[in-house]
Amino acid sequence: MKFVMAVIKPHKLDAVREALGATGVEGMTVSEVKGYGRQRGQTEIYRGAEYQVHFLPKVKIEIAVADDKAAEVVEAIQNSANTGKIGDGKVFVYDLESAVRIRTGEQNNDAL
Amino acid sequence: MKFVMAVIKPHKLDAVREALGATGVEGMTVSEVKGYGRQRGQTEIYRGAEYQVHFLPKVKIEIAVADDKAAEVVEAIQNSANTGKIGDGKVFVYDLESAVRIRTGEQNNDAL
Amino acid sequence: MKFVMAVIKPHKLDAVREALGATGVEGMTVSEVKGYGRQRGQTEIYRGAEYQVHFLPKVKIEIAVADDKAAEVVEAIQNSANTGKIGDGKVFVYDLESAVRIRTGEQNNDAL
Amino acid sequence: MFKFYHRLAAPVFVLVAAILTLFSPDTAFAADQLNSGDTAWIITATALVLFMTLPGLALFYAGLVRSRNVLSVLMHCVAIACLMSVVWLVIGYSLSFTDGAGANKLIGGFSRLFLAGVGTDTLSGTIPENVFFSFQMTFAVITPALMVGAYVERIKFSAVLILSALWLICVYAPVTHWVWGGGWLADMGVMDFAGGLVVHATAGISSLVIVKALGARHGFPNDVAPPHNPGMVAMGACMLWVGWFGFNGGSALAADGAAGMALTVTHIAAATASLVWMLIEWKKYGKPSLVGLVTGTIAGLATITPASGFVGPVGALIIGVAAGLVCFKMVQVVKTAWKLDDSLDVFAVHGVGGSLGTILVAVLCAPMFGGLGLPEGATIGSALGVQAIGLVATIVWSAIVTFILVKVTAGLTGGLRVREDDELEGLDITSHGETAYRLD
Amino acid sequence: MFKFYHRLAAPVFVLVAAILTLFSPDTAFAADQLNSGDTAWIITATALVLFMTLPGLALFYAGLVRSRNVLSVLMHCVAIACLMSVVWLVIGYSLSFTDGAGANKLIGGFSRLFLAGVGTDTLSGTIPENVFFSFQMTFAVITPALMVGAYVERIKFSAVLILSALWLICVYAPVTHWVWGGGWLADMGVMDFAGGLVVHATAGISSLVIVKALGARHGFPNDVAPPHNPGMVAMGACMLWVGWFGFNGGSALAADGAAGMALTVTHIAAATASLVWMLIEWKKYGKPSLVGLVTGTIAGLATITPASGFVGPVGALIIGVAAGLVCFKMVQVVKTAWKLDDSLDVFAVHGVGGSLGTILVAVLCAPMFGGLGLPEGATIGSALGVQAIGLVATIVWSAIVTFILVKVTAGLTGGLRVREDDELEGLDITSHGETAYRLD
Amino acid sequence: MFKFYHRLAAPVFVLVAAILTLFSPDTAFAADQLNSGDTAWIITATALVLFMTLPGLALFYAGLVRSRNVLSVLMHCVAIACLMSVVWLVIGYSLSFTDGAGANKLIGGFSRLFLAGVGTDTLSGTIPENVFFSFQMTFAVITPALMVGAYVERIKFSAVLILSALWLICVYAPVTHWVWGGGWLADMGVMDFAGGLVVHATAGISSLVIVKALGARHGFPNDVAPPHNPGMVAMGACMLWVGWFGFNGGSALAADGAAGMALTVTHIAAATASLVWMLIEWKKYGKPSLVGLVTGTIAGLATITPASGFVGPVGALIIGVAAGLVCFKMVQVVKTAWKLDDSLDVFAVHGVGGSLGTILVAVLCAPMFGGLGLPEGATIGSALGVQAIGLVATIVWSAIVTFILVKVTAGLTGGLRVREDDELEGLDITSHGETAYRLD
Ligand SMILES: Nc1ncnc2c1ncn2[C@@H]1O[C@H](COP(=O)(O)OP(=O)(O)O)[C@@H](O)[C@H]1O
Ligand SMILES: Nc1ncnc2c1ncn2[C@@H]1O[C@H](COP(=O)(O)OP(=O)(O)O)[C@@H](O)[C@H]1O
Ligand SMILES: Nc1ncnc2c1ncn2[C@@H]1O[C@H](COP(=O)(O)OP(=O)(O)O)[C@@H](O)[C@H]1O
Repeated sequence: MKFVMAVIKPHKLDAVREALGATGVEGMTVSEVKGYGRQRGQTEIYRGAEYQVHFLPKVKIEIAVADDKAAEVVEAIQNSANTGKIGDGKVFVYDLESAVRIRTGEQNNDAL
Repeated sequence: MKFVMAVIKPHKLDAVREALGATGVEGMTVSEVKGYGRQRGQTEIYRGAEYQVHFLPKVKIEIAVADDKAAEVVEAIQNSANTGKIGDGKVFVYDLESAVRIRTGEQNNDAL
Repeated sequence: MKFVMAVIKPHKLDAVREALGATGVEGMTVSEVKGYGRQRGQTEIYRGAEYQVHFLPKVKIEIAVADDKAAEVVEAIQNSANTGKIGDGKVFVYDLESAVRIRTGEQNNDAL
Repeated sequence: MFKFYHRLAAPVFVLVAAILTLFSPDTAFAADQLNSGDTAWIITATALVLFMTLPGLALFYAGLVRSRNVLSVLMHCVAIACLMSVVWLVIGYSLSFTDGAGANKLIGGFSRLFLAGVGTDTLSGTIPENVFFSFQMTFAVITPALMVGAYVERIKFSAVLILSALWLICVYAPVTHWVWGGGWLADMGVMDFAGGLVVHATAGISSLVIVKALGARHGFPNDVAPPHNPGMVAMGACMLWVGWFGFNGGSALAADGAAGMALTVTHIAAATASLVWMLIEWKKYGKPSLVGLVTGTIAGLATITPASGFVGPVGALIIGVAAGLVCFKMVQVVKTAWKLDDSLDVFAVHGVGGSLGTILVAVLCAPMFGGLGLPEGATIGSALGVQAIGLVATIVWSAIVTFILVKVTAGLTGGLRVREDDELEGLDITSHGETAYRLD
Repeated sequence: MFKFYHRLAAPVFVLVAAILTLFSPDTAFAADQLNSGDTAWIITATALVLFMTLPGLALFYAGLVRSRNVLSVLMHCVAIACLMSVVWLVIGYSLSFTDGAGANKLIGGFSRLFLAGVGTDTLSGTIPENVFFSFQMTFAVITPALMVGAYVERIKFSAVLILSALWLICVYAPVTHWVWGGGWLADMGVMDFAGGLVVHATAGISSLVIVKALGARHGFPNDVAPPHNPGMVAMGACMLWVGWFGFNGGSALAADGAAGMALTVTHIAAATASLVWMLIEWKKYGKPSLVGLVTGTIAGLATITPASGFVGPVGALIIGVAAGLVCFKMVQVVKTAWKLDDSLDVFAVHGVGGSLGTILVAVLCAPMFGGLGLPEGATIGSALGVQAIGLVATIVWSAIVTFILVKVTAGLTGGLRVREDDELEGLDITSHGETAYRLD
Repeated sequence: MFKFYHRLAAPVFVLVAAILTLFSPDTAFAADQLNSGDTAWIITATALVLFMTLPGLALFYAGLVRSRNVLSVLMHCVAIACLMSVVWLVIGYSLSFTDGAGANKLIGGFSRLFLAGVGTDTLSGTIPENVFFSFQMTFAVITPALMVGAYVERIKFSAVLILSALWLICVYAPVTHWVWGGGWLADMGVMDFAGGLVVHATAGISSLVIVKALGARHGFPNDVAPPHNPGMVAMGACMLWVGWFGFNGGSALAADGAAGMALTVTHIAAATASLVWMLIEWKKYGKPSLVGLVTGTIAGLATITPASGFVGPVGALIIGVAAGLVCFKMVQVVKTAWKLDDSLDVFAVHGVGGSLGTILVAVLCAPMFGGLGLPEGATIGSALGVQAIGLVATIVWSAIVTFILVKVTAGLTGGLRVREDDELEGLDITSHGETAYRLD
């Protein structure tokens, strides 16, 4: 199995969720994160003083998938999260050794 | 070493923490996440309008362990987090290449 | 590529960010987590009752780097996050199979 | 803390007045005496009604939107409060409460622009006119602010300011003059103690018109975000409740049993409507919610508003029940049947509530319902007629004029809506450059 | 804004009255005059005391629980406020403040059910009776709401409503009649200016009884969650402090030096107790906490309440110190020694504070302590006796009756507690279907 | 609820007084009558001004810091409120408002320590002296609390308490006596209706002196954290606005047209300054922010404060515009040009605003600007002179004395600042052992 981890713009979450649903992904885990990158931070101005906000709000999506679905999933995310603007984020893939469904004890692909 | 990542129901955290302590796990990192899966979201009703909340609150636990302890840790989580109800979550395991304890610079197993 | 994941003390984030910048790291993803470890929790006292807070606020930093930069990055984190006090945290490294930049579709090292 | 020469003068004045009165039957003279108790209460009521908007209503609404639009909603409410206050001073008050000479049946005149001619000694009944001006100003502030609930999460900030200012002058001021300023509805003896027509009906109807032109939020109806902070909603609702004592109780313009009764029935109607709403939810969905409970509170308060000076405690119970049942139903109708994204239910709660109370008062003011009595010479039937005329006139005027003002505003702002990206990213950062919660 | 015929009439009235009085020594007549200043203050005080519960107490308590139960606590407070208001109108007020004829020493009668016979002109002293009714209603609202702190995070919502309503009728109304309604304790001349017995002792004792039957929260004592939002706790405490000016100052039922002194000593006692609590923590734990500081505030306010109309500033300082020391100690005793999960310390802060003040007033009202004087013909000793009797009677009655009511409620609701899963998952989602913070 | 014998007595009294007065021209006598309406309003104003600090100012400031210092800021405000109240009772009030005999031009005496000799019947003008004491106490509470904004996020809690207490006695009390207590500035006829000099100038100047000694926050100016919760800032600002009605309106010490006018101009100035600040931001940065809008509100309120009893609505508009322009500019100057980390802009908003209003009033009180008139025998020129002298004296005294007090405090606390680690980790956990948000 593969573990796909994507960092996207928060307001793209719904789009990505739907795209993933379309590829038959059954589940995912999402968390709010802050991103630092090319996009640089935004500057917010309070009372005329500029505050350099280095970290921007992003959403992290984690999906465990069967090996053969990985490519498709990555592509789905890429297409649905893309705004063409800097800061769209990344998709990372790494190897997943095992998975278990707590409720049933099912293993690996059956657990997803 | 292995890296164990589990997604569980929030109110099971204390139980899991204790179970892990029993297996001699010295440390873990926990974060609040939102989960999407078979459990589907809950619908919350405000002023009679139904809101489909796609993501449910979950807790993510990350534990780096020595290879030989991995199985035991997974089992401990599985047993302590299980409510038998859909949405109990998953345990994922993948390979951990190295670990360092910042304070001392100790490496790998010594760092855990 | 490697995926470096570090757990540090929250108020060390700025120092680490700068240290990483110095090593030429272009981006990172940060999230607030709660840590459990040797440091044990802190006890907070409200109305004379002691509350054992098992989990302490920590910050998690995730950085995808080219293989050859990994060591340097780990070291940078270690030096900049070190206070010499228990609870400074850990740095974990594992293998990263692929990376994609959503905006451009660039792959792997080019995506970082 | 500065010593006023008139400080010393005042008592003498009172006494001289007293003496004179002993020998003169001219009660009008007596009526023109400042009553410090009445003044104390109306100054306090002014603070209470301002408190309803700032921060009461602002929090109530801000808690109902999603976290990326919280600040924009607060901004709408505070900025409206500021702008309306200035507009009220410049022209609103004069158009509403001065004599419009020939046009007086329809609109007031210009004699009080910038509060001209009002000093510290100018009285309005038993209180200083500057206090009456300020008390009324807080009504002029909250009415356009109520409409914020209709267009949150998607409107341009510039449109909010322009539309609100025009609306105050073209919709609020005339209707206020009709009902409270000696206009044609006042002549007919319409009953609107604290603003069922003037405040809630105008704002409710206008909200629908705005929503129609503005369009729904992205994702409506199935995929809009639930309230981000129900606790904030409840906090705001509680402040509205407390402030409403000033709104309805202060409308007696005196510290007496009429104010006390207004306060009493206001409280009872609010409590009753809250419980009714709670029970409906409990029965219908199995769980009573906090947002539902306090929405019932506001429905009860809006509904009792026009009636608060005319009904008794039993009438308040009836109004509370009616408010809960009808407003709950209408919330569904607007969103489900009419498919209108009146986002925070301004029409269903305020428009419907205010209208409902405007009609019910004609019946419940009757002594048989423990009411304080029908207007002299009126029957329930005749009163119903007058109330209906008042309601229809208010609805028609509000709808037509708001329709025009929306067009004008859209023209001036190049469209009422923000860009869709900005709507998705949230108005806080895109319109105001701020982030609401930075809890790290 | 509606014109009242009596608006004009009023002044004439006053003057006619004045003239008559010039020739008649009948001061009773004078006493029956409406005083607009007194009325203005008591209407305001009514708003202030409502503000104590909504949102003051609600926020104070909500901040002390964990985030998954915030909304349930707010819901308890708001729903109690609504239900108690209706119960008060229907029967509570009548039982408390009307003449109970034969049973008058123990309980009032039914002559004021639904506020029957009270119009805009019915007076109670120098204020309208409807204002007195409303002012008292806010006391009837906050007292059961205080008990929320005892049973948070584990009780069924239905049990909250049923228990509170029964309690208002069976515990609160009788004790109120004894002390303020002309009952046997009033006859004995017991001193309870604003509710040390009536409000704080009854609520405090009853809380312990409820907790005993309900049981502790999962994880108590070692593993319950700390306050989720101390800032919210402080905000609520500040609102309680401000509102308490109406609670104690309003209990003078006039806008005069007695009200002013009550307000002064209330403020001083609150400030002093806060500082004492802060210093104890600083010394004992090395760090003074915000939650501790404001808990001291509430302890000081509860303790001065019964004494606020009888002691002077120096007495207030003494009461403040005593409140800080004793209540701090009792919080430990209840949780550590008695092992009772009176979750938010209702007994230790309100029960103990109110009782402490009830006793101290007998001493501190003496002129030698700068007090305003003992009741006519009383000595410190005799006063102490009367206060002790009042306290014991209140404690016994509250304990026994609450014990029975808890049994009844448990029967009606099939057990007071929610299922353990639901307790763990949190009452917000399981009882009310809502989520408190959605900050994404 | 306790019956007072004097309750009955009062009315008789009034009437007897009335009769007597009919035959006596002694108006002084009349002036010594209690006026229940004035009393009702000033008691209410006292509650409103306390509300400004608790929780208004506390929330306003707490929202502007980062989340790890929220509780420390709230703690500062609440603890200062408690300590200042006690200090005010013990000595502050007496030094400020009693006759200092030989030294009276400079400072008051000791005749009112612990409020000695003040009973329920002691009057101050037409209100009880205990009410005047309490009203003034709320001013003594908020003034040192304003300075919290200067030293947040890095100061030791012990230093806050010591410095504030010393400051109240050595800076606030004398200046209050000069201006309001019959001291030399009062003799010169300086105009400071509600505290431009006494409150805002003293606090603003002293803030700069403290900041100079304390040093800037870690990361200043480029890397300090932005406000963690602008919504909380707005909530606090709204409460300050509402409370300010009591601050300025209450300073009339009566419920009359003077109070009404003070309230009116206060509101107009606040609204205008808010809009001006908003427009400047909109033009300069492209986006109007909520924090900016409400900062303008506070600037307007601070600036109108000294003038609120002397100018008319038009003057209020002018003051509002001036406040927005000047204070906005000064915020930049202090942080960018002077490089002083007056963290929450106490000097730029309060110090500058209060000073600006103190000067402008000399011009705008003139009838030609719709003002209520110059002091008897004064010309705009002469008035300007007097105001300037008052301002300079206040600045010099505040600066010099605060400089000394800071040194003393630093000595007693072993340095004003917390350890750098603690500053980075945040004061909530390191100074108070608490965590502000636990939303899991
Ligand atoms: N090397 C990296 N490791 C981990 N996360 C990264 C890395 N680089 C970027 N990110 C994440 O991706 C987000 C977007 O990256 P950024 O460089 O700003 O824009 P883009 O992806 O368009 O090049 C960042 O905010 C950060 O959260
Ligand atoms: N493929 C997946 N990848 C990552 N996380 C997943 C995946 N599937 C489920 N999860 C996580 O596990 C949680 C529980 O899964 P769900 O299917 O709802 O119930 P169950 O685990 O009982 O089958 C989800 O809320 C989500 O957080
Ligand atoms: N085995 C582990 N797996 C994952 N995270 C861990 C593990 N052990 C410790 N951590 C993280 O590192 C943090 C610091 O560890 P701790 O043992 O407290 O101090 P130190 O790193 O100085 O030994 C913990 O709070 C936790 O977040």
